This record gives sequence, C-alpha cells and structure tokens, in this order.
Amino acid sequence: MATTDLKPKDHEIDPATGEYRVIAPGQTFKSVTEKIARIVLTPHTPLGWFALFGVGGAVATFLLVALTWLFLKGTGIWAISQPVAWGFAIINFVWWIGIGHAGTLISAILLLFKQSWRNSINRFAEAMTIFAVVCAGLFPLIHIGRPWLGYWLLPYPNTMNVWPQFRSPLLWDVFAVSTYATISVVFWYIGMVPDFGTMRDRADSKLAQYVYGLVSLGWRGSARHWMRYETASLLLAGLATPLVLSVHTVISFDFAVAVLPGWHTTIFPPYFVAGAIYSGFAMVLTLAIPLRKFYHLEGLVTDRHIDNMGKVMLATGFIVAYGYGMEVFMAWYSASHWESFMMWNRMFGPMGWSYWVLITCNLAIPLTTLWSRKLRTSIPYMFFISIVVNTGMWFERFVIVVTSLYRDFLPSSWGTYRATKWDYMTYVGTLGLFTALFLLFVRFLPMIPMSEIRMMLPGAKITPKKVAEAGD
Amino acid sequence: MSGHMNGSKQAAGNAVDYEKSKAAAPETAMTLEAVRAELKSAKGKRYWRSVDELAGSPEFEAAVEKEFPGSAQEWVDPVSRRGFMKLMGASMALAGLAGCTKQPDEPIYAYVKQPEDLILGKPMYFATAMPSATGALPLLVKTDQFRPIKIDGNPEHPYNLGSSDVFAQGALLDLYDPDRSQHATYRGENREWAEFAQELRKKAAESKDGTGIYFLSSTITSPTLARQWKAVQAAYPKATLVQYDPAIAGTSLEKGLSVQYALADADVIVSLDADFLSGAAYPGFHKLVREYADRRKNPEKLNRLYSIDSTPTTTGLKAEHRLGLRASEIPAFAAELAKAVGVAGVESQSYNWTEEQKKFLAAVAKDLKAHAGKSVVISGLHQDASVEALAAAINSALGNVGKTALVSAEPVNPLPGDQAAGFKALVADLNAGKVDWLVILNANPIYSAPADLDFASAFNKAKIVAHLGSHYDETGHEAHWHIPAAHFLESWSDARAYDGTISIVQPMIDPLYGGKSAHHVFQALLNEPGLSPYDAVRETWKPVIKGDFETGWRKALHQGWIDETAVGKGSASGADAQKLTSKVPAPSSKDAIEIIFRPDPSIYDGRWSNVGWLQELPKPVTNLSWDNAALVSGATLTKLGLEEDDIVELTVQGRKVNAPVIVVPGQPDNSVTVYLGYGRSFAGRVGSGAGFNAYLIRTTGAPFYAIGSLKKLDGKWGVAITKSHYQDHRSKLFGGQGSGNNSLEADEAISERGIIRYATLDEFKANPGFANEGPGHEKTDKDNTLFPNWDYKDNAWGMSIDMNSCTGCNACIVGCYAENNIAVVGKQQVRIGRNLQWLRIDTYFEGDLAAPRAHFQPMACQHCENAPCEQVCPVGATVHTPEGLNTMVYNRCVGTRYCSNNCPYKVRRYNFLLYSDFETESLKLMRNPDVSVRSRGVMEKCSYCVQRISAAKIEADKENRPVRDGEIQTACQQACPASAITFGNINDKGSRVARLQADERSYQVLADLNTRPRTKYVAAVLNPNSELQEAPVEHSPAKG
Amino acid sequence: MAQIFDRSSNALARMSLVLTGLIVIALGVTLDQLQRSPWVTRQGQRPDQPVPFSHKHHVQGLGLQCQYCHVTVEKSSYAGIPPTKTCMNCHAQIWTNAQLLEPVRTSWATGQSLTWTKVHDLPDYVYFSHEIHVNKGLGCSTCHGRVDQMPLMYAQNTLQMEWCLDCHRNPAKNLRPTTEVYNMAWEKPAEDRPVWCSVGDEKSGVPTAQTVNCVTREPAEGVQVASLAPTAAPLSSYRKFTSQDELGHFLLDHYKIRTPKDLASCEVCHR
Amino acid sequence: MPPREGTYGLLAEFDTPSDLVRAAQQARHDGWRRMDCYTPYPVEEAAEAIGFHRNKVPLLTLIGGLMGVAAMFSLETWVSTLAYPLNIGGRPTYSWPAFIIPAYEWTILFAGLSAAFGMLALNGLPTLYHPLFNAPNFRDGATTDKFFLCLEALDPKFDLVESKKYLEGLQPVSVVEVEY
Repeated sequence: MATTDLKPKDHEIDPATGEYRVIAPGQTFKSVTEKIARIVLTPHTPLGWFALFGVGGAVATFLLVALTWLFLKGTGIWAISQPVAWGFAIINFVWWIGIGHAGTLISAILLLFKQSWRNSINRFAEAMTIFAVVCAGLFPLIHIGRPWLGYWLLPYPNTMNVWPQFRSPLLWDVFAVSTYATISVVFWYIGMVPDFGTMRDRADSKLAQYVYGLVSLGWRGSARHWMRYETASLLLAGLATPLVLSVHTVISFDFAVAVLPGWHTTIFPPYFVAGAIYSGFAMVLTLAIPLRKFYHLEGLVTDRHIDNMGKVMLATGFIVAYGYGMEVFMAWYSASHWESFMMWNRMFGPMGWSYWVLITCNLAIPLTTLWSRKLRTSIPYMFFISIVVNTGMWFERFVIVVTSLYRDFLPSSWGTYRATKWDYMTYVGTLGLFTALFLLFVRFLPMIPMSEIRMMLPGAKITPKKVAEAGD
Repeated sequence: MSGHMNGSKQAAGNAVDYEKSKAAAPETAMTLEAVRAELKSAKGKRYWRSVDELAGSPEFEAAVEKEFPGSAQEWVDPVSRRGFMKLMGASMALAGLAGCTKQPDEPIYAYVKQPEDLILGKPMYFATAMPSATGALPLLVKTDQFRPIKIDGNPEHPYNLGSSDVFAQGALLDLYDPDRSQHATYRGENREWAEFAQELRKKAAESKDGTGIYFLSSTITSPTLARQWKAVQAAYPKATLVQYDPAIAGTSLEKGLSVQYALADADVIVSLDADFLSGAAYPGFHKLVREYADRRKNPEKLNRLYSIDSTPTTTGLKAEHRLGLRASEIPAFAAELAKAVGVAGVESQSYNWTEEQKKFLAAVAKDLKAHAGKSVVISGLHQDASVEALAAAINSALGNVGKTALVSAEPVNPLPGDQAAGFKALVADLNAGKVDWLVILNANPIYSAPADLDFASAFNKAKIVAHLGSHYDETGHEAHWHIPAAHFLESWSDARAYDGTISIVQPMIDPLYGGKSAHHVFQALLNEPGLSPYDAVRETWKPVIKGDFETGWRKALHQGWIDETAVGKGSASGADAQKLTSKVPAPSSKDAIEIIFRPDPSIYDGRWSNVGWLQELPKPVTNLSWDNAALVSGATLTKLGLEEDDIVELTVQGRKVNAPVIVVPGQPDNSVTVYLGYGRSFAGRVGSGAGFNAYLIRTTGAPFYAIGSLKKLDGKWGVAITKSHYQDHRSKLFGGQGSGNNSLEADEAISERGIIRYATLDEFKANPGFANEGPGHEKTDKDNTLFPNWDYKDNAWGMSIDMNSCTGCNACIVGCYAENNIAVVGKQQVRIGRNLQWLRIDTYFEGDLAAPRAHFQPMACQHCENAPCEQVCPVGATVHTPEGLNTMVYNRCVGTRYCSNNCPYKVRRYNFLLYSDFETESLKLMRNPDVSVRSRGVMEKCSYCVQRISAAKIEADKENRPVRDGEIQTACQQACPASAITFGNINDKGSRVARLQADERSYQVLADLNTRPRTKYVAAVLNPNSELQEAPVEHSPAKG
Repeated sequence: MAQIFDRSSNALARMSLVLTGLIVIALGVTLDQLQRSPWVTRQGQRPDQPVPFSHKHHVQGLGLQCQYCHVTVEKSSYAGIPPTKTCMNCHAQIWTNAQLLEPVRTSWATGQSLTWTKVHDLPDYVYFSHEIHVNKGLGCSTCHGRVDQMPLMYAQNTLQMEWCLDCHRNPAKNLRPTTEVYNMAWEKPAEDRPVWCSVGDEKSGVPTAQTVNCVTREPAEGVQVASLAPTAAPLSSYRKFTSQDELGHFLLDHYKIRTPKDLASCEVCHR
Repeated sequence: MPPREGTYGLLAEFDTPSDLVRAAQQARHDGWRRMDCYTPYPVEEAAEAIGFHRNKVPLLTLIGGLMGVAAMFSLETWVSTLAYPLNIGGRPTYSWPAFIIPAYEWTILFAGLSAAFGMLALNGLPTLYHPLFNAPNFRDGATTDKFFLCLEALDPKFDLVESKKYLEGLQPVSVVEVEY
C-alpha cells in the first residue's frame, strides 16, 4: 500500500508473504469456499433477511405507487416548475449513478493497480453498481414528459426519417449510461462464471445444480480458459476504467454544456467523477458494515478494508473540496457577474441552507476526521460517516440542480422549489428497490468472489524451487 | 374583409345529438344541485380539471339532460369538419400515438349545401364592434367556417387602427364559455323565450301605462336600444328604466363622454388619477395609448407625462414623474394646481402639503404654463367630480381646449343619467312594493349593488323578477325568470366608439344557446314584437345613412362604421367653468386608512370573471393572477404588523370582508386599493370562488374611496403572483445596489445584467449609442465565432419591441392566448410557476420601492440564432428553420425540459399536466385550427405566430412575389394599442423591423451570451423635468 | 458426481444463443416492416363508405374534372369534400331511384350530412396545403394515384413522413406543368413522349403558372397553344424535354420552388 | 458432431498448485502436447507449463472497439450531415466534437462485449456437458481446492496403460480414466 500515514501493526503483516494482510489468518481454499458458498446454498434463509427484504420491498412499493400516479397524471405531480424544470428526478439520477461508480472503480481500477485487497469487496461493490444503475436509469426515463416515447432517443430507422440529435448531452447520457449498464453487467457476470461453477459443484439440490450449472456455462477451470478469462477480465477492467470516468464526465456535461451560471463550468468532469467515487465508497461502507456483521464475514472483509476505503474517501473528498473551492474562486476570478451572483445566491440566497448542508456533510465532517486512523477503523464511526457523505453528496446535486436554476439570468423569472410528497416517495422508493435487489443478490449469488479469494491465500503460492527442480 | 352577413348564416345541418343524448339512461341519478355543491366545495380554485372529471361522467350528462332536456348539445355543429377533427384527434396524436402506431378511422361530414362564399380552410373576416360603456371597440373578427376564432381591432377604423385590449381579446372565450346559461327558466324549470315574452306583454297590457314595470339595465350603449326604449316609454309612460353599472355609476361616463383628449399635440400630459394607459376601463384607451406612444417612438418628439395618482398603475409608472397621493388628497391637489396655472375662482384648501409635494406642484404648474396649448390635463374616472371640473378648467385656462382636449356636443352613451340616484330610487320603489315586474338586463345587481342599499332584500319585494344574462349568475339564481343573453358576437346591435362613430354590431354566429338580447325584450312590448334586432338596427340607421340605403348599409357592415358619425372637434365650452362651483372635498386625515375601489384591470366589474384567460392574466403592476387583494405600501404593511399574503379584515362603516394583503411598490401610505369583480359565487367554474367581493364594503356614498380599517386575521390566503420583488439586502461586497429598500430583481436587471437599458433625453443626446456600451452590453460581434455562421439568405424573421412605447397593458398576452390555443392552468399551478403564457410582461421596479419607476418588458421567445435550447434537445424537437425561426415541433417533443433549463430567457412553457381541454365541445369550436393543441408532457413557446408566416408564404409563393413588409403581423403586434411590437423580415433592409433593429437604441437582451436573439428591444429614452430630477439618475448601463 | 446435463445440452445451449440473436434481429426487421405496412398506414384499403362512390365511373367514365367536386383545391389547404348538393345536381335527374344512392337522397331530404370515412388521413399535427402543391405543379395522381381507375377509393401511398420527405427533398422528380395537374394519365416525359416548355417574362407578382407554358404536342406555327399566359410565346422559345429529370429541374427553377432545405424544414408541416 | 466414444483422457489430481505446475512442466518436457490443467483459480504458471502463452482475446477486443467507434461516428456524421441536416442552434451540421462522446461510448461497449463474448467463444463455452465431469473426483475439487492435470487421448503418445503409469510417476493424489 502506498499510504504511509501509519505503518501497519505487526499482527497485520502476513508472515508467509511479509505483506500487509488483508484476510484474517487461518483460511484455506476449502474454508473460504465453504463460508461463502454456504450463505447462498443453505436452505435456511435467516429471519433477518426476510425482515429486511420485507422492509425494502415495502418501501419499493412507494415507488410503484408514485410511478403509477406519475404515468397517470404527468410530471406535474412533482415540484418541478418554471424555472426549476429539473428536480428530484435528475438529482436522484446523478446521485445513484455516482454511487454506482465506486463498484466499477473497485472492480476495475483497483484490479489494474493490482490492489488485491479489493477482492473481498469487489463482487458486492459491482452488484451495488448494477442496482444503483438500475435505480439511476429509471429516472431519465420517468422524468420525461412522454415516457412512452422514450425510444425516440435511440437511433433507429423510422418512417419519420428523423434521428436523435447528437449534440445533446442527454443523448450522450443515453449512450454513456446504457454502455455503463451493459459493461457493468457483463463484467459482473463474467466475474461470477467460475464461482457459478463452484456453486454448481457444491450445490446439493438438483435445481440449484441445474440453475448454477446453466449460468456457469460449463466452467471447468481449464488453464487455457483461465488465461483467456484473465485477459478478458483485464481488458474489461481496462475498458471499464475509462468508461467509469467518462460516464460521470458525460453526466456532468448535462450541466457543464448548458449556459446556466452554476452549471457552465469546466471543473465539473473531474469534480463529478471524484464526487461519484466519494459517494460510492460511502455506499459500499453503508452496505459492507452491516453485511459482514450479519454474515460473520469479518475474516474476509477486515478492518483493513474499512480503513482503506476511509483513505480513498479522504482522497476523493479532497478532490471534491478542490472542486467546491474552484467554483468559488472562479466566481470571483472570472469577474463575471453571472458567476458571482450565482455564488452569492447559492450561499446566501433563499435556498442557501442547502449549500451549507452540503459543505457540512461533504467537507466539514469527513475531511477533518478521516485523517484519524482510530476513527477510520472505528466501525460505528465509519458507518456514520458513510451516511453523512451520502447525504452530503445528495445535497451536492440538489445545490447544483436547484440553486442554479431557481435564480438565473432574467430576474423576472426567478422562482423557488419545494418538493412534493411524490418527489419524496419516488426517491425513497428507489432506496427500497435498491435494498430489495441487493438482498436478493446476497441471498442467491456469491457475494464474495471465491476464485479471487483463493488466489490470495497462502496455499496459492507456487514454490519456485520445486518448479525449478522439475524443470531440469 | 370580405363578404357580408345576413341574419341567419349558421352552417348547414341541424342538431344531431338530440336523440342520442336522450337515449342515455343512467343508472345513478345526479342533480345539478349536487354538481353545484361539489363545485362549490372545490371553491373554484381547482380549475377545469376537477370539473371536467365530473362533467365527463354519465351521471352529469344525465343531470344536464334532466334539467335542460335536449338542449345541452344543441350547439354542437353537426358538420364538424377537418378543423375540428384536427383538434379532437390531437389529443390522441399528442398522447404519443405518432411513430409507428395506427391512426383511428376519422369521419368526414360533408355539407349538404355548402355556403357559397365559404372556402373551407380559409378564414373570413367580418367587421363588428364590442359595446362598452367606455366606448365601443370596433372589431374585425376572424371566422373559420363561420365560427369566430379570433377577435382583433378593426385596422381601418380611425379610432383604434386595429388595436384592441384584454377584454376584446378575452371576449372570444366568453362567447364559447361552456358555463354560459343555456336555457330560459322560470323558477328553475325550463321555459321558452316566447312564453316569457308573452307574459311580459300580458303584464304590460294589464298595466296599461306600464305602472309597476321596471327595467334595470347595465349602461345602455346601443342607439337602437335607446330608440326602442323610447318607443316603449311612449307606449307605457309609467314604465321605468334604471341603468346601473357598478364601475360606471358616479363617473362622468354615466352622463355620456364629455371630453376627448388628443395627445398627438400634447407635449406635457398631466394625469390626475387617470389611468388611461392600462386598459379599456378608461374611455378612449386605444386612441390615447396610440397617440401617447407615437410621441415616445422618436426621441425628438418626446412628450412628458406627469402622474398624480392614488394607486400605482401602468400610467403612473410610465410617467416621467409620479406623485403618489391618497385618493382624497387628489381633488385638493388638483385645486392647488388649477390655482397655480392661473384658473380663476379656485379656492385653495388649507392642507399640510409636504415639501416634495409642493415642489412637484410647482414644477408641474410651471411646465404646464410653459406648454400652454400644447399640454393636457387628464382627469381620473374614479375621482370626485371636482377633479374633472378642475382638469377642464386648467385645460381651458391653458388654451388646450379644441387642441388637446376636445369637448363633444353629444354624449356617446345615448341615455345619460345619474345611475346611482336611479338605482337608489329603484330600491326605494322596491321597498315600497311598487315594483310588479323587474326586468334586469345584462346586470348582476345581487352581486354588485352597493352594500348600503341592501338590494337583496329589496329585490325580493318585486312580484316577478326576470333576468336576462349570459350566465346563470347570482342574480339569475334569485330571479324568477332567467333568459340566456346573447353574446355581442351572436346578436345584432349597434354602438358608438369613443370618437362617436357608429358601428353596427353584427353577429358572427347564431346564438349558441338561443340567447336573446335586450332588443328582443324591449321589442316584445312594442307593436311588432317579433321584429328582429337586425330589422330594428336597420330602422335606426335608415335616416342616417346617406344615399342608397342598401349600399350604405352594406358599406357600414363591410367597413365597420357608418360614415360621418364621428363627433366634431367641439369647442371650448363655457359650461366647464360652472362645474367649478362644485365643492372640492377636503382630504381625509393623514392617519386614516383610505380604501380605494377600482374595477379590476383584467375582469373589470366582474363581468369577465369566468374568462380563464383574463383570470390567469397577471395584472399589470401587481402581477397578481386569479385573485384580487388589498394592495398596500410596504410602510403600511410594516406599520400594521402584516406580512404579504396575510388575510386581513377590511372594514368600511361596519361592513367587513376578508382579503389577502400584498405590497405594491409605490402605493401611497395609509391607502388600500381593492379591485372589484371578484368573490363571485355563481360566475362559473372559473370565476366562482376567486378572490373576495369588494362590493360588500362599497356604498353609494363612497363608490371610489372610503375611510376604513384593516385587521390582521389568522392564516395565509395563498395568492398567485407570477413575479416576486425581493428586497435587495446584499452588501456592496456582493454587488448590492441600493438602500436596502430596492428590488433585487430590478437592481440586477438594470445594472450589470443590462436587461433594461434606458437614458434620459439629455443623456441620449450626449451619447446616442448608450444602449450598446459598457461591459457585457456591446453588440454581438458576429465574426468572433468558433464555427461558421449560418447564412439566412431569403427571409429572416425578427421582432423589435419598443420599450418606450409599451405600457404593460397585457393586450398582447391575451391576444397570444387566443391565437395560439394556450391553455389555462389554474391558480394552484400559477402559484408554482407553471402558467403557460408564451408572452409575459416583465415588470421591474427601479429605485426605492416606496416610489419606484417601473419598466415593462414584453418577453417571449427571442428566437436566438445560436439557440441554447436547440443544442440540448436529444430528439431534435426544437430546431432552427432556414428563415431563422426557433421552431418547436410539438409532436416530436418527449418532454425532457432541458431546453427550458438552458433557455436564458426562461420563455419556454411546459405542460406539466394535461392542461389543454380536449373534452369541452364549445372550446373546440373556439380554437385556432392552424395551431396544434398541446398535450401533457410537451414543451411550447412563442413561435412568432408561425402559422401566420406559413399562410403568408403560401400566398406569396402562389403569387410569385416576396412576402411584403407588414403582411405578417404577430398576434401580439396586432393587439398592441401602442404599436410597441414590430415584426418582419430583417433581411429586407427597407422593412420597418430592419430599420428599428438598426436603430442605435436597439439592443439585445443578454447579448453577452452570444445567443444572438432575433428579438431586439429599443431602449427607452425618458424626458424628465430637470427641476424634479434630484440628482442625475445613475442607471446608464455604460457605467457597468 | 455425475453429469448434470445431457450430451445434447451443449448443442442446445449454443443453438439457443444463436437463436436468441436471430430472434432479436427478426423482431427488429418485423417492426421495421410493420410500421410501413398497410396494416398501419391503411394504404390500399377501401373503407366502408355510405355510398360506394366510384371515382373510376365519374372520372374515367363520365369525364368529370377533379375540381367539379373538389372545388377549393387551388384556393385552400383543403381540397374540399363535395356537399350533397353536388351529387344531387345530377342525381336529381339520373338514377333517381337507385338503391345505392338512397343515403344521398336521405341526406338531401333531411339535411343530415353524409358521413364518409377519411381515406387520406394525415395525423392532426400535420398541416398540409393542397393549394400550394397544385399551384406549383404537383399533380393529383402523384399523391393520390390513378383515381380514375379506382372503383372504390383507397390510398395509393403511405402518407408517412418519409414519403413526404422523399419528394420535399427532391421535388423535381414529381413536378409537371400546372396545366397537367389534373391529368390523371400524365406520365413522365420520355423520348417518345416529349414536353415542350417556354418561359415568358418572369416578373415578381405574376404567378409562375402564367409565365411557364408547356405543351405535349410539338408547337407549330399557326396552332393555337392552350396557355394561361396572356400572350403566346414565340415558337423559338420552346425547349423540348425528354426526361423527367430535365423537365423537373426546369420547372423547379421557373416555378420558383423553394430549396429542399426550406421544404424539409420542420415548420413547413408542423406547428 | 456425433458423440465420441471411448476414453477422453487420464486425469491426475494434485493437492497443491505447485505439484500441478511441476507435473505439467514435466509432461510438456516429456513431449506431451494434448493436455490441460484444471485449477480452482487462475494459475498462470500452469498455463505456461502446458505451453499456452498467448490468446486472441485482445485482438478481438481491438476489432470490436474499432467497429464501435467507426459505426457510431459514421452514423452520427451521416445523420447530421446527409440524412436530415438541420440547423441546430446555429451549430455546424458536422459537429464532430459532440460526436466524439457517443462514439467513445460505443468503442467501449463494442470492445467490452467483444472481450467477454470473444473469451467465451474462444473457450468454447457454453459447454454444459463435458467428459471431465464424468470423473468422480473432478467436480468435487476442480472448482474448490484440487488441481488436475489431464492427458488427452488425442495425443499421439497416448496409451491408456503406459500413460497411466507415466502419470502416476508424477506423484499425483490419484489418476483416473475419463470416458467421453
């Protein structure tokens, strides 16, 4: 690890390798396989799972109700108006997509950087990505006034001879998000294929054998297969990395390409990407902390993981802080009245409170405390921080979307924004949907990649001596 | 104008749905009472939708059927053709069944006999006039298959030259109002007109001399009706006619118009509480605005307007110098002014004028004297009679009479009289039991009678009350007989315009609901009871029209007026001096709170209550829509411990009414203005329940202002104001401007943002290019571009708006409503900023909000050449045409609203819900067949009236010529009485718009964004009196 | 542990993958075809009408001119549906007892409209104008087909946007002399079917139809040429056209038809 | 392809990856070519040991990516300049900077799909039925904790008895014969 703020303690060094240990000692191929596969293959679903799933499902019905009403009445059930024509839908969209980014980052970028500690958390981080993209992808579709015509955003030959308009950032979104969703699902699925093989071979029930056998595509662990598999994984990781950077860049273009003060700024792409990772890691923590407790996975998802994620958040948090600082600086330095008024209004206008919520949650609390290793390894504190940052990042989008729109160029058209119950129901509903989907994943799919964990075990070490001897 | 009309010209066919509607036998019954109760509970604040959900139900239809058998759909034109089909199908189409979906089968109903002069698809235009007590407005009505679809001023009429006003524009929706009463009733049961006529005749015959027969009418404006009344009087000498119009009684109008102003030659105009620039509530509005605005267009010819007024109106806020006085101070001030300009015999009151007021008085008097013969003093309609007399005396003393103030010999209203006295006498007779029959003609006294007369109980003492009215309104509900009144577009009549010209009011359509007019009522008492109003009108004018009558009659119908009927120039009349004997009332105590009553600028005295366009229209100055309110100054609000939107109890002489309170910049302290016309209980689904009824505290003694009090009550009213006026509390560090009592919006708009640019005459002379100087205000440099510019070779449409001329009267907005099928959204939607008006008038209050100057800026789509909206639409639903229009393709729009976000002018309007009414049949008849009706989820905006452009281009292409300058007028341009809006081809260097855009005062709003708008504004140049200018006004945009 | 899957499952699995791909492609092709199919466009379908009116009989058989019934085609956006009176002009005298014409007589007697079903039905957001097309040399049959050969009316073309655009982007391929607009049998010029055209004095304000003269017989001295122009053009000014391309471009120029860029602009049809 | 009959190969089981790699290297050294290793996680050395060094997945990915960028960029250009050129906010019809973004996304989409599906195709997956699954110990360990070397019958050196002996010489846990 490159972080040097504190040296690892002795017991954290793996005696076998002399490296920083990311998995608790005493695990074998068999034991990790057993532990992970059992969660899925056990016929006994824990009661707690049912309880949580019930809650998630119930909350998700808010979404169903809200969407039904939305389709019946139109987007006017939300608080959007003139001039604030985008509201919760776009805020939630950006927020969810941002959350998804951490999953891709963990699985792709950390893979490229050979950060093996990622192995314990990458599978459910990827799952998180996909479910976050599902929730996110819902919003662009439902926020349009005539969702039944949403397919007009796709380039397909039609009797009207008309095509989408490729200069629009919304169209870029279509391609970015659909690519992102596709690649994420493919990456996730390909990553699970060998584990499906394990599940097939460890399942007792005929049905499970059959189903896992089908989705494992007949994986048998051939060395040739593994080589191609590894190449493909690396390539996918190599592709997913620019993809994940591009997706939030493209989403930031929704704003940056517009002429609106508060939107029209070049700092947005890096600041959005960093913010996305920031919130994404917070969400991974929000999920990982209860999960490892519930399924007793402390041996696989160790304090070390939590600590590392804290460090990543600290780093991305500072990039985000730089972004905020730059906005303020440019408002002054540009000498543009539009910019300086926007900044004044954002801070001290009628909706200035939202800016200060954002500063508190994203900067004031996390960036002062995450320096402390003690706090970084304090599980309750990290859980708290994860919630704070998620809140802060939601408000960041709120500030960008709403406080830029409600007072723009012509003072005659200034307005305000006050969310309706349908706004809240839709938002909370997606949280429920996300929870429910995630619980289904935890129940039916191996949430930790077994093949990758095996690679990290001491037994996976090839003794060079023997090989050399044999090579004679 | 083409064609002529005769009495019956309804399209072929007959009532088709009679049998069908009869056949519907509902399971569950519902009475109209239940419906009304339900509507009442909705308090009218939920607009069409709730009602329509109800109205669409079979129960409702059954209820209508039960109460009005067979008549509910009588007017449904059975020969609905393509134009309607388009609208009906549009709901389906815009609901998204475009692309690859099947269309349903559509029927075509062929004529049986097609009217000869009808070309389907081509509109026809007919001249008529809208009668009004303030002078009829000559109209040219566009009809499609003999359905009126757009009302505009008659462009050839010398009075208005084609301009109109909010009422005239709104009259179209009034005609098609689905809530109009649809059948004659007697004690709630359906009857026929003939039965009523017979009853009335019988009663008259029984009375022999007309004893006990009373008529209560709104102001009679028709010479024919007056003639008919005189005939009735001759036959029944004891029959009594009382005229009463709540907004007319007590004004000079009830005695007929006496003074006409000619502002073309007036260098100095002084308004004594006269609001002659904001709407047709002031007689001669169209002409006065035109003449005023003509002088504003050329800085060489600027006039100077002083306004002394009791409530801020567009007149006051347009004035170079405005003095806000409480209403009761104005007569005394007028007397001081008269004295100062040298009117003999004026007694001055001992009143403690402030230094500022004295200075103002001295400056105005000096200016008036310096411009003797080239100045004019205009008196307010809703002031003490002494003000009119003093104004006349001043004009006389200055030698203005015959030049700028013309005194006409004959009254415009044919039956002048003291309305309030007549009404009082009627109430006395009612109470004395003398009234057997009371026939109410187009009036609604139950709602609008002065509160002190207790008309409602007197009313019940009449044996039989009949009500002729367009709606089953408050009076209709109480009357025994109710007769649906014909709209002025449905019946023959006549009227005089402000300039005295006689216009024939010719119907455009057969009465939709079999309505009758007052002509029918009077005629029913005469020898030929069946004589139609058409014949009656012809009879009136037979002696007047010179030469061959038929030729002259045709010409009168065709051109819209009868030649040589305008009033003469008039002369200085000695009678004016005598009026001075009327005592000038003393101002009320400075601490007393005055309550001022004014007719509403949008719905007048309540007669336009049910016109959604007018209800939703943000009122000039206040930008209040859907309500009236107690308008107070900021200081008074603070003094009374109130906040805006608080509910207050207004009390006048023990009578109370609850009202919301809002601040109006420039309102005199201790003065509360309330608009009449609201608080209707039976106006219809639109008007019922909106606002509060100010008539409840208005008395005969004090019809225009009274002493009263305000008390705070609990709760908020929830007013819908379309624009805010936040106070600018920023420190200088953050670019703050003023004293802390300024409007943030105006400070922003006028300073760095350069949205409003203006100069004084002196500044303009020193620096004629002021409008395009200063950082961010420079003209767009077209060559400074990253990518090549598009060429607009052929036509390039553009618009120019003269900021010096626009008075903010709103006529353009209502014209746009009518032309472009814009939906009404309802109060709650307006509250959250979802009004659909394509055009709005931005109002900025500059300077101290206690005494601001206002700027009115019509703002619609600017048709930017580098349109930010187009670039961000993912489906290409908004694109540029080769002629530079920013086109909105509704049927392609999926509703991302990104274009609206990216529009710096925020002129795009979005159908957040299903606002357009696709169900109500009568509204379908009204709509412009050349414009799509937008459904839910679709963005819309100003199109520069592209349907008119297309029509003109087709005509020009057929004739193989370019489109001529002036051939295309946008709806707003057409309506504008100030001619502030000019539209045309900017590539044609000779066109009016190109010349205006080339003017050095022309500027583009937000030019620094390089959006390159096609709409340009001509910066205002003001002509202040240097004596009243404290310090050089620091507003020049060049300052930066 | 035994095999879970049968030997055949490998082939099955691969087959189903391929099949899925094929189905997706087939679905796309089907939808693409479906949106243009007569099922959607009603092209070629003959709806039930109150009277089985035969254009063939009236146009080909009796020689009625289009404008006899569709009177406003040159003057308005609507071509016009004939009122019952137009039918009765003749049918008050002939076929007075025909059973088929009963609805017409009923309409005439009762004043109730005949209710036809629209055959050429554009969506309501499309603003089409007959007058400009007819005035600029677009023949009836170009869009409506050989109406004179249709016993029952049907739509010859899809009337879909791509079909409109096809011509708006290249009007030359369909233009014909305005004198031939109502000629149902008009065919594109060819070597054996030449057209001669001349152009008179082209002035702004003079309708193009009056300055361009086209004839289908070789103009010869002394033969009066049917012409809208006030004065006949000299013979030398006639140009001979033997292909639609040449004629179309000639007419495009002289009828002053707007450019494809103008004609394909959205606001031309939608507002 | 008709189902084959007879012996697929001989399967030797090892406990550690090191044992497997050593055995595989030996076999390769001894001239065996038709053979494969089976491990529960990727063991690079095993592949190298059996002489598998390069694969074609990167090439497929490159081709896919190029197809993606070409397809989208040319679609965008065609749509905006030829198919229906429109004046969008005064921008040029060929607004290539804007076109980069969808083209970029499609590069990744096509490349990613090519990598994933190319890998599966090259691996011959799905292969739901495979002779190795007939071996009694294979599914028990190959995806969990055991390491296998399989000498296939197609190798010219293959002889059921001799080869079995040879394998046993490599010190496996067990050697079993695998039927088709």
